[in-house]
Amino acid sequence: GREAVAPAPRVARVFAAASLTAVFTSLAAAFEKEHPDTKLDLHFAGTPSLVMQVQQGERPAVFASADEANMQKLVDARVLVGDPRIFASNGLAIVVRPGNPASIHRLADLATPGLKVALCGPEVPAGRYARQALGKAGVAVSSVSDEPNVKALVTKVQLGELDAGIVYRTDGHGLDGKVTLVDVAPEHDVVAKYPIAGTIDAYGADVGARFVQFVFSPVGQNILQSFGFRAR
Amino acid sequence: MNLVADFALRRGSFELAVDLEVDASGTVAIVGPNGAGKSSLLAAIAGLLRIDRGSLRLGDRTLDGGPGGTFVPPEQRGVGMVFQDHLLFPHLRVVDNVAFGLRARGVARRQARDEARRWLDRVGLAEHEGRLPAQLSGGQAQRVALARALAARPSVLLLDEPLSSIDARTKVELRGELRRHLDAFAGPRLVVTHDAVDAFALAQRIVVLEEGRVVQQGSVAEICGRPRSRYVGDLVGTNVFRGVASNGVLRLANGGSLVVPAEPAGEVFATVHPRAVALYRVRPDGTPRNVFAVRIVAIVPAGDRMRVQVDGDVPLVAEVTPQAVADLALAAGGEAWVALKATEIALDPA
Amino acid sequence: MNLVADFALRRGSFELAVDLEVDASGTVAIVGPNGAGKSSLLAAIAGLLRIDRGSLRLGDRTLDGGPGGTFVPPEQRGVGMVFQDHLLFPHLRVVDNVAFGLRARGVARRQARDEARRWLDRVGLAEHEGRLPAQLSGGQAQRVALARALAARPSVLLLDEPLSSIDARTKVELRGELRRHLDAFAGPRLVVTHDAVDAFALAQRIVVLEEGRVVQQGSVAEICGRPRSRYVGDLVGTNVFRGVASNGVLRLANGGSLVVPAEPAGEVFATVHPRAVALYRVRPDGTPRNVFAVRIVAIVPAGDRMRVQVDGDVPLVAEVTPQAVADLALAAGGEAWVALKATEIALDPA
Amino acid sequence: MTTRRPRAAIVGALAATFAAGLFALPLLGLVLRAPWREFGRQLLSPAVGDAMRLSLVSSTFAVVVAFVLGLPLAAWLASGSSAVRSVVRILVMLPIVLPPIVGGIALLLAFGRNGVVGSWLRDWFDVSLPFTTPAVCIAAAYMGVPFFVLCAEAGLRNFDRRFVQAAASLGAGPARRFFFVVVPMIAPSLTAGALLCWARALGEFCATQMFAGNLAGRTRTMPLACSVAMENEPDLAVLLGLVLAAVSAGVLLLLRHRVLVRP
Amino acid sequence: MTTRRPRAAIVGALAATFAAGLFALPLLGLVLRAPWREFGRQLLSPAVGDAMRLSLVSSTFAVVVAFVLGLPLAAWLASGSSAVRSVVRILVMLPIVLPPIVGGIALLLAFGRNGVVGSWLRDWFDVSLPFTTPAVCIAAAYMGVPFFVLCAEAGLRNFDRRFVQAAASLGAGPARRFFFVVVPMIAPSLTAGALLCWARALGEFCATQMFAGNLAGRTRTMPLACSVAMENEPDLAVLLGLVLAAVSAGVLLLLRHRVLVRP
Ligand SMILES: Nc1ncnc2c1ncn2[C@@H]1O[C@H](COP(=O)(O)OP(=O)(O)OP(=O)(O)O)[C@@H](O)[C@H]1O
Ligand SMILES: Nc1ncnc2c1ncn2[C@@H]1O[C@H](COP(=O)(O)OP(=O)(O)OP(=O)(O)O)[C@@H](O)[C@H]1O
Ligand SMILES: [Mg+2]
Ligand SMILES: [Mg+2]
Repeated sequence: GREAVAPAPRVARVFAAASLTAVFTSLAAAFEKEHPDTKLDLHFAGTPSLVMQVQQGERPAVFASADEANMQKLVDARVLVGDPRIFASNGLAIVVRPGNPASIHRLADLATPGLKVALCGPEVPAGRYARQALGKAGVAVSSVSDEPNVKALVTKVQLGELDAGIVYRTDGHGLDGKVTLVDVAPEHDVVAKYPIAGTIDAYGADVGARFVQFVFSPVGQNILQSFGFRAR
Repeated sequence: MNLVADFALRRGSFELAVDLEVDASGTVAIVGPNGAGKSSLLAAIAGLLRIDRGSLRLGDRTLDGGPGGTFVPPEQRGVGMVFQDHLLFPHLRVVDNVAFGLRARGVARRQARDEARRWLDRVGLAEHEGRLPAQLSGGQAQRVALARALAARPSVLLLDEPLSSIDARTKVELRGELRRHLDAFAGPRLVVTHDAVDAFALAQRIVVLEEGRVVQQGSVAEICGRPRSRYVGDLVGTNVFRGVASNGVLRLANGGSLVVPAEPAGEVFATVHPRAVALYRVRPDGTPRNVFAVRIVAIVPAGDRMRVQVDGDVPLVAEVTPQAVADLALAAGGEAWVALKATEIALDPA
Repeated sequence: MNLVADFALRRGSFELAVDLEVDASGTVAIVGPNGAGKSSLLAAIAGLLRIDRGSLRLGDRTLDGGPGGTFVPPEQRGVGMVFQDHLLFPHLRVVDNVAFGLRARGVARRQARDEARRWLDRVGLAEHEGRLPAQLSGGQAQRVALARALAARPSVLLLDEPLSSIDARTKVELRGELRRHLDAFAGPRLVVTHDAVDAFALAQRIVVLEEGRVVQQGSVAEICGRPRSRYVGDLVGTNVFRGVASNGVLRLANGGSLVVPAEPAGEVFATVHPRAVALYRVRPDGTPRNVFAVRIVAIVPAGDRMRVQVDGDVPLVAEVTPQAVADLALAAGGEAWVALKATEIALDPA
Repeated sequence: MTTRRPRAAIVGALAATFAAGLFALPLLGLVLRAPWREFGRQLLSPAVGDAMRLSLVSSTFAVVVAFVLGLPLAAWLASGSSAVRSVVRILVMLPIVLPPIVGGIALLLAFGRNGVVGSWLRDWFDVSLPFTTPAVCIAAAYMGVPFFVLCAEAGLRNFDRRFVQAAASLGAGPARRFFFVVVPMIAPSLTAGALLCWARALGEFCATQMFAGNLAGRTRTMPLACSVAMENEPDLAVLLGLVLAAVSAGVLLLLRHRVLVRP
Repeated sequence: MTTRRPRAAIVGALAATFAAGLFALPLLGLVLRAPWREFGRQLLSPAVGDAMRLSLVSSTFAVVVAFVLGLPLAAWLASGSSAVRSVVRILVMLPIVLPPIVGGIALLLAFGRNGVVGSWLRDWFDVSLPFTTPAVCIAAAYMGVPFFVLCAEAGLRNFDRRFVQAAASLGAGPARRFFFVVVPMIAPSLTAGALLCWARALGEFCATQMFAGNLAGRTRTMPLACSVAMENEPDLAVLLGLVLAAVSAGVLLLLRHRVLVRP
């Protein structure tokens, strides 16, 4: 038999949307520091993939979604413990080349002829929100591509393939100097909400519950803000 | 242990149908024209071709009972086979090619290699053991193929033209070596060859296959003495014709005719020894009843005589002295007259 | 257009070094033991092997000037080659194999096929034109290879054992056909063969290659009359020994010795015609100065005589009548005595 | 020509069946789950038609590139065993190893507006590749051709050079030798390579997305349509995957009698 | 044995160079752009080490599966040309064609907790595959083995059966014939197939992410680590892609003298 040197840490699995990768990695590290007897297994993927995995029987202790529509599918499937709660929100920003050479300051500037602009696809939350914002501002933009995720969009702006695009405010994180973000005016902005919940029959549900608490705690909310998220 | 091959098989439009019994008392030479089915016969015995009808038995074991019947797979038949195109394994060194059969029967690698080396020595290739087959000459490859087949300790030997690319010098030795091996071999052994000398030197019995059928078989002496087809005649170096004889005239299949003895009549084989064929520069007057003009195709030394191959109404081979060739100034492409005494033509009912 | 081959090349540990001039006046037969370099010589002439030294010229064109020199690629040399292992293209039907060379020189497909069919007819395979090479027998494949080489309208012919798997019947015809073709051919032509009959029937000149060197060359008559090595002796059916003669005794390389005429002395070739070798059941008393016991290796019919191959201090071939074989009850494996008159041994300085 | 097979052969047969089962099973899962009622409608919808057409065009382009550029490269790789060849072979293999998204970035860096070749294309021809159909084709070729090159190289290495010599002795120059002797004789390897290249190009989407973007009718291939559908209706994504699979299976079955089964 | 090459050969050489260039160029772009200062640190970081190890393990597993299961399957596919074989061949090819994410869903549907096999595994053995290292291996095999099967089949189809007959006549049973004659003689095809399988498994991430998840240290392979980095620091993602490429190039160069270059 194997001798246990230290009591095995209690483990909980956390599913989080890919766009939460950076911040949840930080949150988990802080949480584990605070609770040394626990360990969080973080799994990042696109929210639809996460949903599919839960539908196929996976039971994470924590499920953090990038939008409410996807979370709703789990609500409908009756696999959540309690109701999902919004733990953070995000705003839109225009991503432009470093130093903003094309002088883009408003959504309306995106309609400038000759400018190569792309949005996320309308199926993707970021794309949906961007279109809503453009609608509010009354601007018609021809997107050269329906980007599948914001990172692909940011990368293309960074590489100079695109002159601008609409992304989340948080997407500038870690890219100082490589792209510039211009906030969308509050009157046009669309707020993206991030819900979180636990699933039933999950292994390590108690650890999961404590992690959710931690996310809502001031420490957690501070970390979220440091990554550019707005507190709920 | 007798090998009884009474079967038929098809390959495309070709049909091989044989009824053959090979006992272990001597070596059998299979001879016959190209495409006669010699290799196919060996392949069927080895289990590489399935038979379509009849059966193939070795001793009291049925090797192939025809479709739906017993079929002993090749690896359990214990045959040693030399393939016409050698089929040496290109990725194995010569010594490992020869050792392959021993390894397959479970002999340890070292021992198998040692035995393989002894075989290579016997075929005169001891120093080539480390080469890959691609680094051998044609004759060397053939010798390796022979060594590989013999080394596998088979109980039936099937050699398909095992000496066709061997040089004259080595052939004399290898033939002796092979002859000794064959004579000491306990099971049935078949050698396919196109070389009369090989057939006569190696085998006690000769089976002639033509167009998928056995047309003649017998001891070496029988075959030489009474060839039963033009092919066998060419093989043993005698002129043979088949035709219909009546009233002392033999009508040949190709249209020519010969004056022959009156008896027997009907379908006959006519044999004429080349020595009995005389050649002249100008039309001879004399007793020979068959005199006709021919064209000389080739002149080839044979021992201390010259064989002159002529073409005309009746294609023939004449055997004359080198002196005669010189005196008559015979040359390939030239013209000549043939005289052939009717009494020199031996007739046998077909 | 003369072919001048004065070059050396290495293949592994083997070195071929020849100095040879082949004119277009006749066919040259290349003979020699396995691994002598015959195929390598043809490959070099065809441009499939590069030479390491010297040069290879055809008429006033340098085909291969050695490393760094001119090199005419094989497809521009206009050679027609029969490979020892045929190398028929497995994916092409027989007729397209034969037409390949014509197609390569730009002949229209239909015309090339027609011409190919004529060639197939000449080698007796007209009805097989639609087959794939895998569906041919060994001899049939060889004939296709021959047809393919000849059909390409080459200006140099290189035939590597073109008749080795041809049956006796067809060989007689094909040899005649080939002989006519070779005689009418305008360029240099080389035929490699292990068969003395082929060499004598097809070629006017014979080049003997041993261990990568030309050891003898000359007309057919010269080679037959004065074989210069044991290999050539075996090829032409004569006993040849090399040794040192002094005071009427010839010491052979392998240790045996023979009583011989007193002249010449020194390094000599000794030739003994098989007819001069007499065999006895018991030790004979008489004039022959060389009498020794031997073991009989094989007895092979040769024309109307029998050739008895014996082994002992001096390996020999004796030619006797079938009657003698019967009377003396000679058989392979048995013992006998050889008597050989010193005067029957012809000596030539080496 | 048959031989009966003993034990070893049975083990082999079991393994083969098991392997086939392993491939069939996941597919069975998909087939069971797919919303088949939708199948016909999706198959005929113009958006799916566009995506399918684009997929087929780009993957066929990849196969063409494979033969035009990949085959000579394979021939060179097979013609020796120098260190340079090893390095180039690895270079050719890297698009397979690289995570496709990195592959897409690599393509942008090379052929993008500011890329090594891209900026040159822009300055001289005023051409910008990203977000265009040609970009889809390039991505397909970049991801698919390496498979062809390695397969073809293997075929060429197994090829007995003496047949080339025979052809040369018959007067055939390099081109004729290659196309009339080598290519037909290694056809199985080329076919396999072309199939792999085609299939891989057909299934590729990460690199395409990065390099060519995702614009319906212009750069949205089937796999992209599938990943788009994944966002809202995963079932539809599965269905689109199956449509892609069905169409490619259909193409392969059609080709079967012409290419795959040889006389 | 050399022959000088004329025009056709020059065209070939140009095409080969161009092709090699096309593969080298994007890579060059990556190499130029990567934050090399970071390279050493990343290479040695434990997270990257874990991911690299997992990638190597799972892709090697795929190669093992290729030989154990894929080879018999290839042998069966090559042994005839029936319609059944065509269907199975297509089945084997589908994982290549399917968008990887659909492939992942397929795996989940088959081996997931509620899947065809998965539920049976759970009920009988209390084993759940998804989100475990074995799941990574299965995903790698599922995506990689088809490449091996098709390559091996091509090699087997090119193989001259008469050598098998020769071996049989020497007393070698089916197993010995296969392993001592067929396998060594088609080694180039098997090597190419194994390389493609390995490389594809190494680069795979969509299906893995779907089926095995993206858990650090347990199921996060290099391509997954790369996609995670893509969310954090895109430059790091490129670097990780290059680390993966470099390590696999290193492995290939090490193997070169043992496997790829034959005597
Ligand atoms: N795979 C095949 N398909 C169709 N016909 C074939 C096949 N193999 C051989 N044949 C034909 O069967 C006949 C017999 O061939 P086989 O090889 O047995 O002849 P063989 O007597 O050995 O001739 P050779 O002396 O030329 O070697 C030939 O006519 C040949 O063309
Ligand atoms: N690729 C090679 N590498 C090394 N040695 C070789 C190679 N090919 C042939 N050899 C050797 O070169 C020598 C000459 O071979 P070649 O094929 O020219 O002989 P050959 O005279 O044609 O013999 P054969 O009568 O048996 O056909 C042989 O000893 C052979 O083993
Ligand atoms: Mg044969
Ligand atoms: Mg040779």
